[in-house]
Amino acid sequence: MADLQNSPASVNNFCIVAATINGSGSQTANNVLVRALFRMGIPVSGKNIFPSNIQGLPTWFHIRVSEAGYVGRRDTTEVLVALNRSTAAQDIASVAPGGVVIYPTEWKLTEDRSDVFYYALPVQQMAKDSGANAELRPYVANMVYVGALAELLGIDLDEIERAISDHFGGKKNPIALNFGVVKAAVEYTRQNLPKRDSFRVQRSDKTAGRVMINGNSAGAMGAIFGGVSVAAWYPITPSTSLVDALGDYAKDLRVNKDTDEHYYSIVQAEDELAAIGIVIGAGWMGARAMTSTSGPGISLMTEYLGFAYFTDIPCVVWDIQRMGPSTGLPTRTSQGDILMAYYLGHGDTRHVLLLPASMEECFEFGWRAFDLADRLQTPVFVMSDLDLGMNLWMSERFAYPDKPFDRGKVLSAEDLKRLGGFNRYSDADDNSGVGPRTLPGTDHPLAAYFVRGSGHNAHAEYTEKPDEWMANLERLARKHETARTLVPAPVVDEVDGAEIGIISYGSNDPAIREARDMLAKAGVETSYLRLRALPTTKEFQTFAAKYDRLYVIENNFDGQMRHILQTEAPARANAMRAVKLCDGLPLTGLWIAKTIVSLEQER
Amino acid sequence: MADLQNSPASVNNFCIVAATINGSGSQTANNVLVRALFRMGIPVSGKNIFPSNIQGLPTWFHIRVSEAGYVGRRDTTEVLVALNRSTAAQDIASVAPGGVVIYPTEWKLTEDRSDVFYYALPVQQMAKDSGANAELRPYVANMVYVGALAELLGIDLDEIERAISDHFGGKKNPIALNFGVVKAAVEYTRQNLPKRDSFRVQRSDKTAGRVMINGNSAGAMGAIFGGVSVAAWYPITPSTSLVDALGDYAKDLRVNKDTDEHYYSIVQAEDELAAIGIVIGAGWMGARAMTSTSGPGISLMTEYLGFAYFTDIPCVVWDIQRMGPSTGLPTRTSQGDILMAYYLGHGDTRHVLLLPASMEECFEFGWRAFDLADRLQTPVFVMSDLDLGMNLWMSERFAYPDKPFDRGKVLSAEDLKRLGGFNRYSDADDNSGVGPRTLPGTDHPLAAYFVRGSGHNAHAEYTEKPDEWMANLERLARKHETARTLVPAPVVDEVDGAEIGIISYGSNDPAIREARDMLAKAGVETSYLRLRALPTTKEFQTFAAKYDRLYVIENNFDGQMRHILQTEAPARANAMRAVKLCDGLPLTGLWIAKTIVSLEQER
Amino acid sequence: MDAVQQPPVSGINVIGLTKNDYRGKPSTLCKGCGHDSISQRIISVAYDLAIRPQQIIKMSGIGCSSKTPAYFLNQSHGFNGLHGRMPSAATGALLANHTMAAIGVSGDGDTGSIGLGQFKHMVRRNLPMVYIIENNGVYGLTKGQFSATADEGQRLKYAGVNELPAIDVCLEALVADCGFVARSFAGDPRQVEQLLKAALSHNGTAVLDIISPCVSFNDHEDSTKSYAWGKAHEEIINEFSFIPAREEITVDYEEGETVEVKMHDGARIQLRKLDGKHDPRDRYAALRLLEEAHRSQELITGLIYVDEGRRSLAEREHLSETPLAHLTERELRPSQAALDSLMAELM
Amino acid sequence: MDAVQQPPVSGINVIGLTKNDYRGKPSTLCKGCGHDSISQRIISVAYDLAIRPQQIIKMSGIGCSSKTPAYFLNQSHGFNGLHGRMPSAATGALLANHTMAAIGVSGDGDTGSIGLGQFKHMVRRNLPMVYIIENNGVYGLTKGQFSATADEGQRLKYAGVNELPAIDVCLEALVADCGFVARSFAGDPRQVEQLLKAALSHNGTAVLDIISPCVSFNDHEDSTKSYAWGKAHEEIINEFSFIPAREEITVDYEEGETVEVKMHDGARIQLRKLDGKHDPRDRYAALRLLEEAHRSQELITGLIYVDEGRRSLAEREHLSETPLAHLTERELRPSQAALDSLMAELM
Ligand SMILES: Cc1ncc(C[n+]2csc(CCOP(=O)(O)OP(=O)(O)O)c2C)c(N)n1
Ligand SMILES: Cc1ncc(C[n+]2csc(CCOP(=O)(O)OP(=O)(O)O)c2C)c(N)n1
Ligand code: SF4
Ligand code: SF4
Ligand SMILES: [Mg+2]
Ligand SMILES: [Mg+2]
Repeated sequence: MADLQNSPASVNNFCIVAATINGSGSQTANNVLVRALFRMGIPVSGKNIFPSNIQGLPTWFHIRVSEAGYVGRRDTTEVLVALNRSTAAQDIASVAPGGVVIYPTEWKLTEDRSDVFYYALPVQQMAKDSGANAELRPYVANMVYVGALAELLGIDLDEIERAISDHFGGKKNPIALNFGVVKAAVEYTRQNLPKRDSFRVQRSDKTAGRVMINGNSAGAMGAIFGGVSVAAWYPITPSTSLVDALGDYAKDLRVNKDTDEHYYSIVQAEDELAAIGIVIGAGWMGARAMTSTSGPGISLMTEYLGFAYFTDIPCVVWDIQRMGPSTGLPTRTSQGDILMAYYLGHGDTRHVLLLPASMEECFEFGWRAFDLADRLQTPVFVMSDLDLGMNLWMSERFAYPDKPFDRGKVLSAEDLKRLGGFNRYSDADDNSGVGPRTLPGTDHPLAAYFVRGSGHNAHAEYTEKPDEWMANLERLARKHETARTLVPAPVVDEVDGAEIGIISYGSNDPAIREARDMLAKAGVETSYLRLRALPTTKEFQTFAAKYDRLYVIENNFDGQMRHILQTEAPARANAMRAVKLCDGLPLTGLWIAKTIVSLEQER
Repeated sequence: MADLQNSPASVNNFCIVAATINGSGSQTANNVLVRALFRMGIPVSGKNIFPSNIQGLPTWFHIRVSEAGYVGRRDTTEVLVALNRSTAAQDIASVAPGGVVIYPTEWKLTEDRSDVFYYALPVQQMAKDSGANAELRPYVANMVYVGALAELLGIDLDEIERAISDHFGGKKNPIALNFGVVKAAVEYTRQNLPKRDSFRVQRSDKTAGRVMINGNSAGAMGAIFGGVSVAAWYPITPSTSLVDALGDYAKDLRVNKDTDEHYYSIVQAEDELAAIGIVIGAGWMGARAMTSTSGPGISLMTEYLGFAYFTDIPCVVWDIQRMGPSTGLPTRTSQGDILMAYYLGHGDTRHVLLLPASMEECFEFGWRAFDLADRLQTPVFVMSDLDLGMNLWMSERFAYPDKPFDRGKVLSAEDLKRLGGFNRYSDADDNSGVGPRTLPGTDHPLAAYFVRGSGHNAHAEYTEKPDEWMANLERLARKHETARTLVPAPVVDEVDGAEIGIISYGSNDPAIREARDMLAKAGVETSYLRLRALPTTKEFQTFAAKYDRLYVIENNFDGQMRHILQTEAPARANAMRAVKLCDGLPLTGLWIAKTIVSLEQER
Repeated sequence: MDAVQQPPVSGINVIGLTKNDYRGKPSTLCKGCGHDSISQRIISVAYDLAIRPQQIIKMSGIGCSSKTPAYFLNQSHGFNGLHGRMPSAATGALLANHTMAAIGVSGDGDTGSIGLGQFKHMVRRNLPMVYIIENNGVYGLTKGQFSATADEGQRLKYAGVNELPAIDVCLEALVADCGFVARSFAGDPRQVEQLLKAALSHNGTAVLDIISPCVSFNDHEDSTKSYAWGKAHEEIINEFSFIPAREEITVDYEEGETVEVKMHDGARIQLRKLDGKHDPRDRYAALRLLEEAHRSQELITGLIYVDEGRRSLAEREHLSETPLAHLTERELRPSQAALDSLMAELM
Repeated sequence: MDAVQQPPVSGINVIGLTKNDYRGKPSTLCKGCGHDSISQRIISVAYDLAIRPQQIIKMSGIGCSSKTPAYFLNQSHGFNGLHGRMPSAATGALLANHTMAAIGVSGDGDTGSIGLGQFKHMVRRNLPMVYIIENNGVYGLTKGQFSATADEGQRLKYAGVNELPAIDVCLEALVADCGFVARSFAGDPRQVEQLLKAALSHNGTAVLDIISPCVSFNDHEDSTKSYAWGKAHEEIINEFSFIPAREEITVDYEEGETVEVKMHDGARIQLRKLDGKHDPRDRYAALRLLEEAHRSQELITGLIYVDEGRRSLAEREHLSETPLAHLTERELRPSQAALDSLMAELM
């Protein structure tokens, strides 16, 4: 329907795509551009669509500038930097009419599209002229397009120089070398490539006080402020960079510079079965322990996480979701692990899941997860994804934690003296489903108890008695109800007179905001509930009861969250419709808006 | 409500419970009794409620005789054989008024219940007198209660002798020794223990042509007739006996007596990760391959089964469900792995599950699973449980497979010559979601293809392309729809005018039959749909649409199947109510009937 | 519950605890099981060394052997984890509190089959703990299948003949750079206690392989002869329904001596106790020793290899003196200022 | 796709195939990666030995190394399984068809870290396959973390200093009773091809540990000096965004010789090629050899141990001559009569 379209491309509103070969060093150039634009006050986002190998395959970096502040993926390309010969044809074909194509003169390309503007630069020649040694030329070559874009779009050169200098930590030579290439490219463009297209940027004030970061760094930072002291992991894309960041922050913030004492330990385990075992052992001992992994790792952690659930051991598990099933697409995003994580483990299990949708939430849930895990004495999952975790996002500055650590029900030797004992798995005091625990080492003859994944009663003794067994399952069910009252409530935005309720979670948020604006323009009002956790809370029930049609928007194939919500609100199960796509890319506002409209028309 | 009760105990209608210590050899005695009763033409079932250790803990063996043919668990005990001092008090307390207590004179028990009939026998003395060597005395002592029960209840001595002789494979000495003790006990009882209670058995004709077997043996037999040739496993209760039986049958039926060639291979792997890897490797190579495990094993198989799902490799997985979460109660039954198995694996996965409810179905699904797996090129789960798998059930004789092997879409070298090639993951020919496969070794230059858990297109080439990725997921979704048309349809028993629809599956069936009779007597008519597989079929949709209230009966805590059905028929989600219990014991008819009635009254 | 009751004892040790304070719940293992005698040794040693039970954690996997931590040191926290995955949990526990002493109990299946990978990597990290393998060559709790340490050619009624070479857990530990490798026999109280004491004083992974006969799952030759314990029998019932009570097997022999021990099934094993001639500091000699024993089908008992030189995991990690598990918000949560400067870097 | 293209060659072998018939898809590995040269060796050897591609299965786990089966023998079925779990899939495949020859390619992480347990148990079963470990001491595909075979004390820019002792996969194979243990260097075509041919003719598990330098993940000392490749750099970007093109490292040295090889990062390794003096039939000599090399930080190359004596898995299993995968309903489904008699036993 004609009404639905991307806001017309223009000043501060278009998408630059740099199509390169991975391993060629273009990331530096892309980051310099993003940072420069950001510092010009223009809302911007950077998404890297990269292959699952190390060198030689196609990579696309999407830089979206949006005065309106839309940072979700935009499904049109207005400005293409074509540096990958092998994909040039499709890349150029994908450019929107009126768009821009920048490419190396050396290609001797026949410029066969009349509806786009071509700009050819002697990329290799300029790299040669830069004076860089042969090995580094392909790397500095990327600075050529930085310069060309700067000139053509009007990106502030000082900001670019600043970004380059930050990038190289102020080191003179590399700054001089790279910025030299940029300036040469600017000069060349000015002399030889008169501006013909209509795209440009201009300073704005939309990013003041904001930061740019990726979700894995934000989550790691959150974990540090949440008091993580033991992390065990096994490398896997796209979660590796979370643990890398954790290590970087820990080195700065958790080492006693005088004594070289480390107030943390990060262990690269031999695999994920061991990683989660380490985390659970540490959680039992009383440390705040976490791991970060992705789908295949969660699959391998299934048995031990079921154990922790059943033995009431706190820990935090980050799942940076990538595309499954199986090895799937390791470098593409998805929300495909929701069902598995929620029900993870044999026997009756339902876990606590946090669903961050922004950098702020990656940080906040990063620390809050530990309070929840300790309070509920259970594994807490933080379900991020590759788009959130590895891409560059604009964000408000993070808010310092608003409350001290909550270690939950932990009894000291003094408590035991006072109480004359304790029942590990009894919640008699508050029916919260959580019993008191003691940490190993607690200096009292009655402190010890025995952890086992087999049947146990309120006193942590082995049992096969049907009534004791049932009592324990009922306690765990009470805990699940308690979780509903403790997890972050959904964020709800209701519009009077809207008949449509949109329900979603996680990284879909920016695209949904954009879609709702498009729909509103097209006269379709929508209310929106963004889940921030499972189990669901009362706010969800209220919202679900209120709207005639409920569209559950997800970046997976089966509509996994919808399946869970249908069991949480059976009376509304039939009103819930799946708006789902699973192609490895973040959802776009336009696709969401179009899909909802067509589903509305089907009625 | 007064109307609901077990049919009053009387002739051929009561439950014998032998309370012993495990490792004491009472199983022989129990099996002899079951077999003798069975051969007297009386419907009988034997359920062993045993502990998770090897020697010294309490064990209860339930022998139910039921002229009416109810073989589910009966929740009253009419005749108790008390041989375990440590549980004697509770055991005796559990006997129904008017019931019988048999115990060893040596206990010097004070017979303090006036509403039961006590019979004391000099058990140890008789074992001594038997002439058995000291080590074996505790074992033969069990024959004492066989004799006492024979005399008191009127069990045919010839049948007992025959059962003993079968048990010991016709070997003279043990038969003489054991039957000698039986006769002595009969004699002693006749002389010293005049019959006072009202329980007895009498010959009937209800078991003619039937057999007695356990589900693990039936399933193993089915697998043999289904053509299994590779089995890999790791020991775990209660699934071990399935592989043991498989080995026994294979030795008899699959060894070339002349050449000693084995037409099978059974490998005890180092763990479940390896077991399933072996099975999947064999399935890829073209063998009919299976494993048998229980909850913890399924958890460990998660990653590889997701791989097989995504690479279209056929295999069969038996899950003999035991009580979870975690190690849980290894020797107690449950239906707690339904949700996990259905959604097993990260990313979007929904598997094919078969749900046997009887010995016939354990056998039938045992062979049919391989045809389904080959036809659908996917793992097929057979969800049995400890009650079905390890307990003794009456059954019709098994029907010989009604169709030849279906190996599905397998291309030979000749086919390839004719076709000039093939597309491994294209279902263009029939849109079934299943593509043609070749087996390694196929002698044609175009036979080879490359199996990978990463993104692949219709030609089995690596891809990260969004459209090719989606096309493959859509193909797998088509396969799931095809599965609906191929899996065993539900068994439906509809009653005119019934407002209540009962939905259940698996080992709950006998208890449900009994419950429906009780309800009918109480004036509550019910229709009944027994699921025999997931995904659901059209019959389920019809049934779900038809009844006002749908009671989903399960032996787990969360009502797992109900959750799945609510997503399969969202319009009826709210009509589905959970009738669930999860105490480690098989459901009883009385509990089911009472629960449904009280839920009906709540309305 | 009809279980092995332990006779009470009088007397107190230097920290004022009686031996009873070191006991556990009544064992539910089979009468005469080697595992129970090992539990008794742990109790005695802990009592003799006057260890504070609160300073110990008991770790185990799954199996009859792995149940035993419930049967000793009631006043110590216990963690009965997953089958074959105890080493990882122990690693996490000791990282979180490096001041605790850990006693791990595993079985040959738990360590040699499903757990081999975690076992090797634990040794490689030199996790400071006493790791006991109660080695009976079978899966006891699942009723008598062969484990990876069963001897090639061995015959069991249930499992038939073992076609695979045995894994030598001592050799595996040694090549994984283990700093303490020893072997003993459950029925040799003196040696087991000596080695336990040495292991407890070792700073790093101390692997103690203790041959511990399973009384229940071996071929009752005798009984089968007099007694038709045939296939028909097994087919009908799904468990070994009868476990005759057995006596514990004990031995007493001197350094340098070799004894032949008759197992419950009539099978025989050769034990050779090391003497002064063997230098346990020579890794290479230890390798040769095990290789020769491997050939001569002997089981070497005693301290096979020791190297105090390796840094333990805790040391390598530069762990703070205060256990990580005891750190408070003060050490763990950076300041507002720290957050501000992190934010500044990202603007 | 911009990938390593292989020059076409002329000439046909005795079964009438050209070398091209043994090639695979274009490699997508980094230029100069040692793994690619190993793929070339496999292609040459298969061509020289005139192996029917249809008689081969290619097995692998996950990693850059495990991708390589896609880059050779296009006409052979390939199975790129799960990380560390290839041995089990290979076991199933060869049980199902024992007439196939299997070439497995794994990495040091795939085999030494996550896969150590399956690797050891495969060797123990003596699964008849050539098992190649393309050993670079790092996790290539996940960008440069240490694997379990990295040398203690080694330093990588990404991963810092490796604090753990290296696992020697040859030693691990040896103590697991492997019947063929060899080591080579990816840049030594002659030796790699010799050993590949020997391995292919071995009936049982043939472990071939091939040192295969990773050109991408090591410390570019040079560049960092001239070029601020510092922490700030890494923080901003989540991948090593720039992989300079490298030359493959090759060596050529004689039996008995020792050469020092300079890695891309300037680090040096010592290779010593075995000569006639070493008797590869002496398991004990092999142990000593590896133990000494371990001490002297040398890498022994050549055939370290061979024992043709062990029965392979297929033999132990008494597999029917016809592969199980090819058996038909005739052999596999018992008759109605058989079912009847089974039923009769149960009445
Ligand atoms: C994942 C998993 N697989 C299988 C089992 C079943 N299981 C329990 S104990 C055991 C073997 C124990 O053998 P071992 O470690 O030698 O101990 P033992 O009983 O002989 O002392 C097995 C396979 C389990 N508990 N968990
Ligand atoms: C279960 C699982 N965990 C983690 C990963 C991520 N991963 C892919 S390759 C790899 C390491 C590969 O290292 P190596 O085997 O040495 O191969 P290389 O790339 O060095 O050749 C890892 C950890 C995975 N694919 N699966
Ligand atoms: S089965 Fe064997 S190992 Fe287990 S308790 Fe009995 S004797 Fe011990
Ligand atoms: S990263 Fe290393 S191992 Fe992987 S392809 Fe590149 S050079 Fe080879
Ligand atoms: Mg054992
Ligand atoms: Mg590697």
